Amino acid sequence: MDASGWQLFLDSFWPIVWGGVSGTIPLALSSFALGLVIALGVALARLSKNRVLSGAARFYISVIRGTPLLVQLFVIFYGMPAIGIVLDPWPSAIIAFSLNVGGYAAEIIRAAILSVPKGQWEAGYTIGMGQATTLRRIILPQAARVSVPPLSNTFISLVKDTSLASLILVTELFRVSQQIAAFSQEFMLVYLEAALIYWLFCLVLSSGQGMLERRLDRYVAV
Amino acid sequence: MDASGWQLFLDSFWPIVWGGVSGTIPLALSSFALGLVIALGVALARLSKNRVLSGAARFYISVIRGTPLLVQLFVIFYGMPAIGIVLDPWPSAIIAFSLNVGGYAAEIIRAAILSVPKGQWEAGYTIGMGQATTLRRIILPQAARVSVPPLSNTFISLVKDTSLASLILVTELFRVSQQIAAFSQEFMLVYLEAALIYWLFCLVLSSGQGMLERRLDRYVAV
Amino acid sequence: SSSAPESGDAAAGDDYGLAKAGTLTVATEGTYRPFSYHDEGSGDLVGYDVEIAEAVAEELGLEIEFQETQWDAIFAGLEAGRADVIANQVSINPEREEKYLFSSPYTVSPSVVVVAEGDTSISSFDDLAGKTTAQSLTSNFYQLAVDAGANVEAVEGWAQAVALLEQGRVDATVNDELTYLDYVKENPDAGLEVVAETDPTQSALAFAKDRTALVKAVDEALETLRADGTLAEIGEKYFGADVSE
Amino acid sequence: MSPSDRDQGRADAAGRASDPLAPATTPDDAVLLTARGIRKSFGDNEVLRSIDLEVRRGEVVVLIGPSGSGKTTVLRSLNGLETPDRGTLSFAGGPDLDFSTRVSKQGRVAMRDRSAMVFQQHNLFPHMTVLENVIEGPVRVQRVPRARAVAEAEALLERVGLAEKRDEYPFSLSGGQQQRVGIVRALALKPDLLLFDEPTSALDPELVGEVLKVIKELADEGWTMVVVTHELGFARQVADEVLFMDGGVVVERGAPKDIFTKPAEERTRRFLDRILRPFD
Amino acid sequence: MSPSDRDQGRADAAGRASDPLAPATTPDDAVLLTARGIRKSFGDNEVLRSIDLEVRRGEVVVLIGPSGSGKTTVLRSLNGLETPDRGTLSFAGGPDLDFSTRVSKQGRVAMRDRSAMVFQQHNLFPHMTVLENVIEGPVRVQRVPRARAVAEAEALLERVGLAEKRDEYPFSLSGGQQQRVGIVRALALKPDLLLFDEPTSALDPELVGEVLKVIKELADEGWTMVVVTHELGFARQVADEVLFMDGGVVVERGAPKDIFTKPAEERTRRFLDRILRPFD
Ligand SMILES: Nc1ncnc2c1ncn2[C@@H]1O[C@H](COP(=O)(O)OP(=O)(O)OP(=O)(O)O)[C@@H](O)[C@H]1O
Ligand SMILES: Nc1ncnc2c1ncn2[C@@H]1O[C@H](COP(=O)(O)OP(=O)(O)OP(=O)(O)O)[C@@H](O)[C@H]1O
Ligand SMILES: [Mg+2]
Ligand SMILES: [Mg+2]
Repeated sequence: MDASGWQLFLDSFWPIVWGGVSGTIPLALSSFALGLVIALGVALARLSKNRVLSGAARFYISVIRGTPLLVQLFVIFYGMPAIGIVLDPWPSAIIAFSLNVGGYAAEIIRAAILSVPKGQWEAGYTIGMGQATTLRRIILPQAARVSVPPLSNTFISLVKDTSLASLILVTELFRVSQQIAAFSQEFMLVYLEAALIYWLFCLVLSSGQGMLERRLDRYVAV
Repeated sequence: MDASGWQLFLDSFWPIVWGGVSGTIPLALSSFALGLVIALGVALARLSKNRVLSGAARFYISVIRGTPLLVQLFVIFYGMPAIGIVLDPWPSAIIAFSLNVGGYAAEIIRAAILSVPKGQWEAGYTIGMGQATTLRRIILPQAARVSVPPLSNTFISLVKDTSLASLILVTELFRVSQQIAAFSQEFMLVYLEAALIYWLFCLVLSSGQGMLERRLDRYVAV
Repeated sequence: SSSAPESGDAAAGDDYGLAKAGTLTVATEGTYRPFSYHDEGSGDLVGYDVEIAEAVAEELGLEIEFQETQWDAIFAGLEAGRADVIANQVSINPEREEKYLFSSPYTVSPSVVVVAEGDTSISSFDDLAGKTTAQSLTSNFYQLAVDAGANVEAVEGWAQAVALLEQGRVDATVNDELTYLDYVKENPDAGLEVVAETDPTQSALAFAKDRTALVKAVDEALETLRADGTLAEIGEKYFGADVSE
Repeated sequence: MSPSDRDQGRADAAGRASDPLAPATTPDDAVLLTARGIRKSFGDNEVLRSIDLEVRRGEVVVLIGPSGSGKTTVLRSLNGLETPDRGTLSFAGGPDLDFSTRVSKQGRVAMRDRSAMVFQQHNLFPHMTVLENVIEGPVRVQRVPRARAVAEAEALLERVGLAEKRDEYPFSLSGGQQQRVGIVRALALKPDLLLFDEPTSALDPELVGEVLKVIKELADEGWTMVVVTHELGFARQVADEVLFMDGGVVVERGAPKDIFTKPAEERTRRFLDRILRPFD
Repeated sequence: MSPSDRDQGRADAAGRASDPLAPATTPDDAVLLTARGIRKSFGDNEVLRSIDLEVRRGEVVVLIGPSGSGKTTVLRSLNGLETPDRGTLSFAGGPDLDFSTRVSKQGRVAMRDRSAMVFQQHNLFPHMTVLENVIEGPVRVQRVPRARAVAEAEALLERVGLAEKRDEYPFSLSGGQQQRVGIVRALALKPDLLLFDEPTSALDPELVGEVLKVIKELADEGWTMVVVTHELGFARQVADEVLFMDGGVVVERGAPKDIFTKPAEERTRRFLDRILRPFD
C-alpha cells in the first residue's frame, strides 16, 4: 500500500467505524430483538396442532427464506406506499429485517424447543403447570441454551446483511464505505477496509456469544 | 396489476427463469459441491489435535463468516490480478462461493461429526479400524443425516447469494431482472417476479431436501 | 502478459496493452438506460454508450467485448486490467482525472433538477439547500446536489429516485437531462418537470493511467467518427439530437 | 366433584406444615381412586384393554409386567398425562371422569392435581437448583408463599439426606441423589397419590438401595402410592397389592406373597422366572 | 511380539470356519494376558492406581465394583481404547507393551487386534443392517473374502437365534437382540479375548436373561473373557476369578464362592450388601 493509500485507510477508518456504530449495530440489534419475538411466535404457531396456524407459519417461513432479502426490503419501502403505507427508512429497515430474522430464527427456536426432552414437559405438567407456564418456566430457558450458537450465526449474518439497508436510504457501515470509495475511486482498498471492520465487529460479537454460552452453561456438566 | 404490467411480467418470466437455470443453479450447485469438500477438510482440521491446523481452520472460518461475501468476490476477481492471478468470471465465482460455503458448512459438519456418539468411534476401533476408516465408514454416514437440514439452509442461502456474482460479470437470475428493470423502469414489479422465481426454485430444492432426508432416515425409527 | 499479440492477426492494437489481444474490452453497467441497457430488457446490449464504443472499436480494427457489472466494480475492473475502457457516461471531474485518463468527450449535456409537477418551492439549484434529493452515489450529480446544500439520499439509480419523488419522499432529483428525456418519452404521464439546469457536463471514455497510446488512438477514432457524422447519427437514434458536442 | 370434599383434603394437608413428609391422610380403608375399563390405543396399537384398578388410602399398589405391557401408560393415565379413550376414573373428593365422553380440560387438570409422578429418568429441571426444583410447583402453581415453600422444601430435603445439596444444580448430583430430589419434588406438592414409574431402573445397582429406602419409608408412613418396578424383592416387602400386566390387560392380581410364590397364571410364572433366574 | 506365534493363533482360528462360535484356542492353563502396575489418570483424577491382572486361556474373569471405581477404564486399557500412563501389558504371542515409555501406534493396534469389546450401550452401527454390522470388521479390516465373512456371520447369528434378523436395521431390534448382535460382531473378529462392559445393565430386566445365556454358553465353550457386570448371580456361576475394584485398585480377588460368601474386606462386604439387599 502506498502512502496515499495508507492515508486514505487512516482517514476512512473512523468514519466507517462510525457508520457501523451509528447504523449497522443499532439496526442489527433492534431488528434482532424484534425478530426474536416474531420468531418465537412463528415457532409456536409452527408447532401448534392447529393446521391453519401451522400452515400459515410454514408459508411465512418459506417465503422469507425463499426470497431475496433485497426484495423484502424493496417491498416494504418502495412497495407499501402503493397501498398507502409510507414508512421512513429506519422503520422500514427494522420491519424488513425483523421479519426476515423472524423467518430464519423461527426454525432455530422450533428445533431448540423440540430438542428439550419430552420428559421436561411432563415434569412441568405433573407439578401442575399448564402448557404456557411449562413453556415459559421450563422449556424456553433450556431451549435458550441450545439456540445460542445458531442464533449467533443468524445475528452475524444480519450484521452483514444490514448493508442492504443502504438501498432504502439508511446510512450504515457499508454505505459509508461506498461513499468513500466513490469519491476516492479506491474501491478495492476501501472495501477491504470495510471487511476488516466488519470482521472486528464480528469478533467482538463472537466473544459476546462465548460469554453468553458460558453463562447459560453453568447448569450443565462440561 | 394493469395490462402492461401483466404483459411485462409474462415477457420477463422465461428470461428470468433462464437466468436461473443457466446461471444461478449451475453456479450454486458446483460451488456447493466444491464447498462441501473444502468444508470437510476445514472441519477435520478444526477438530484435529494439532494446534496449528485447528488454529488455521478457526481463522479461516472466522474470516469467511466475519466479512461480507461481496468483498470476498471482489478480492478474488479484482484483487488477485495484482498478484498476477487472473481468472475468468466463472472460475472466480465458483472459487469465491466455494470458499464461502467452505467456511459456513465447516461448522455444520464439525457439529454433525461431534453429534455422533463417541461410542461409534470406539466400536469402529474395537473391530480394528483406524481413525480414517472409522471416520469414513462409520461416522460420516451418520453425520450426513444430521447435517442435511442445516446444509440445505446453507444451500438455499447460497442460491440467493449467487446474485452477487453479477459483480464479477456472471449473468444469473438477478442480473437478468436488473436488466429488465433498467429497461422497463418497473423495478418493483420485476424484482417481485424475481423473488417469486427464487421462491419456486427454493420450493423445488426443499422438496429435494425432504427426499434426501427420508432416504437417510431409513435406518432410524420414526 | 495480457498484451501478447496473436501472430496471425493483423497485430491490431499491439501497443495498446489490451486486456485481450485484438479486442477492446469495455466495461459498462448494462442497466443504465438509455446509455447502456438491454433491448426489451433481456435482449441485446444496446444504448448510446454501447454504440459509441462499438463504433470506436470498429474504427480501430478491434473486436469488442463488453463486461457488464455494477458501478463499484467497473472501476475495480479497470484497475485490475480486466477492462480497457469504461463506456458508461463517466463524467469528467478533477478527482477522476487524477486517477484515470479520459478520451475526448462524446456526451455533452446539462444536469437538470427534476421535481414533481406543481412543486413551486424549487426553481433553481440554490433552492435545493435544505431540501432532500435522491441521487445515485456513483454519479456526478451526487456532488452537484451536495454542493447545492441538499440532503442527499443515495439510491441505486434513476428508477428508485423517481419512485421516491413520486411517493413524495424526496423533493427533487438531479440527473442527466438525457435520462430525464428518455424517461418522460416512455412515461408521458409521469408528472415530473425540470425546474433548473446546469452548464453542460462532459462525459468521456475512461482508461487506466498507463494507456496513453490507447487513449491517443481512441481520440483519433472519435475525431473520425465525429467528422463522418457517426456520433451525431447515434445521438439522433437515441435522443433525436446530436449530444456529442 | 364437590369442592368442599376437596377442600377438606387440602385442609388436612395444610395442617401438617410441621411435618411435610407425612401423607395427606392417615391410612384407612376408604377408596381413594377407582379406575374402570380404561382403554387406550396409539393408532392401531391397543395398549390398554380395559384396565380396572382400585387404590385405597394408604395402600401401595405395585405394577409389574414385561416391557410394552402398558404399565407406564396406566400411570400416565392416572396423572392426566395421557387421556384414555374409554373408561372412568374417579378420585374420592373428585374429579369423576368418564372418558367415553369428551373430558373437559378442568377435569383433567383437577385429576392431575390429585397425584404427582416420579419418573424413571427423574426429569429434574436442569436449569434450576435443587431447592428451586422443589419449590417450583408449590410457589408457581399452588401459590404457597415462598418462605413457607422454602421451609417445607428444606424439611423434606433434610428428611431424605440432601439438605446440604439445596443450592446445587442437578447435574452435580449422583443418580440416586437426583432421584431422591425427584421424589421430594413430588412430595412438596402434597398430592393424595404418589406415582412411581420404575424409579430405580436408570440407577447404578449400588444406588438403588438409597432410593428404595426412601420409598419404603414413605409407604410405611402411610402415603398412598402406585409403583411400577422390577425390584421384586422391594415389591414383596412394600406392596399391599401386586398387579401383573401383560399385553394391556391385568393378567393377575393379589397379595405379593401369593403372586410371587404361587402365581396362578403361566404367563406370570414365566415372567417372574425370567427376572429372578435369568440364566438358568 | 513374535509374528509367527501370532500367526499360529490365527491359523487355529481359520481352521474352525465350520464352527465360528468356537473360541480360538481350547482352554488350557497358558497365560493369555498379563497386566502389571497399570496406572491411569484423567487430569488430577487418578482412576487406576496400579492394577495387576492375569488372564489364562479359557478363563472368565469378572470385575465388580462401585461406579467410578475404574472397571471400564481397565477394559478400555486392555482393548487399546485408553492408553495407560504406566505399567505393562503383554499378550502371549505379543504385543508386549511398556507404557512407561512411549508406545508405538503399531503396538496399540496389535493389542487391539487381540481382543474385542462388547459395550454396555451395544454401539451397533445404526446405518448398517445386522449382517453388515457383523461383517464390517472381517471384510474391511481383516480382509476376509466377503462370501466367507457372510457365511460365518450367518452361522453366528443362527447360533444366537437371530438368523432371520440379518437384514434388519438395529433400531428395529429389541435391546436384548441388539446386545446379542453386539456379541456376534465381536465374535466375528475371532479375537483371543472377549471384553464385556456391563453387557446387560442397559436392558429391561426380562431381556437380561437372553444375553447372559449367550455369554454363559461362550464361557462354557472355552472363550477367554473379562466381564464387568453387576449380575452377581451370573458372576457366581460363570467366573473363574472375581476381582472387586474400588477407587482404582483391586481390593480383593478370588474364586466367586469365596468373594461372595466370605469377603475378606469390609469394603467388599458393604458393596455386596448394597447390591444384594438394597432395602434392608
Ligand atoms: N406416545 C406413544 N405413541 C405411540 N405408542 C406408544 C406411546 N407411548 C407408549 N406407546 C406404546 O404403548 C405400548 C405400551 O407402552 P408402555 O410405555 O406403557 O409400556 P411399559 O409397560 O411401561 O413398558 P416399559 O417396561 O418398557 O416401560 C408400547 O408398545 C409402546 O410402544
Ligand atoms: N475420558 C475420561 N475423562 C475424564 N475422566 C474419566 C474419563 N473416563 C473415565 N473417567 C473417570 O474415571 C473414573 C472411573 O471411570 P470408569 O468409567 O472406569 O468407572 P466404572 O467403574 O466403569 O464405573 P461405572 O460402573 O459407572 O461404569 C470416574 O471417576 C470417571 O469420571
Ligand atoms: Mg414404562
Ligand atoms: Mg463402567
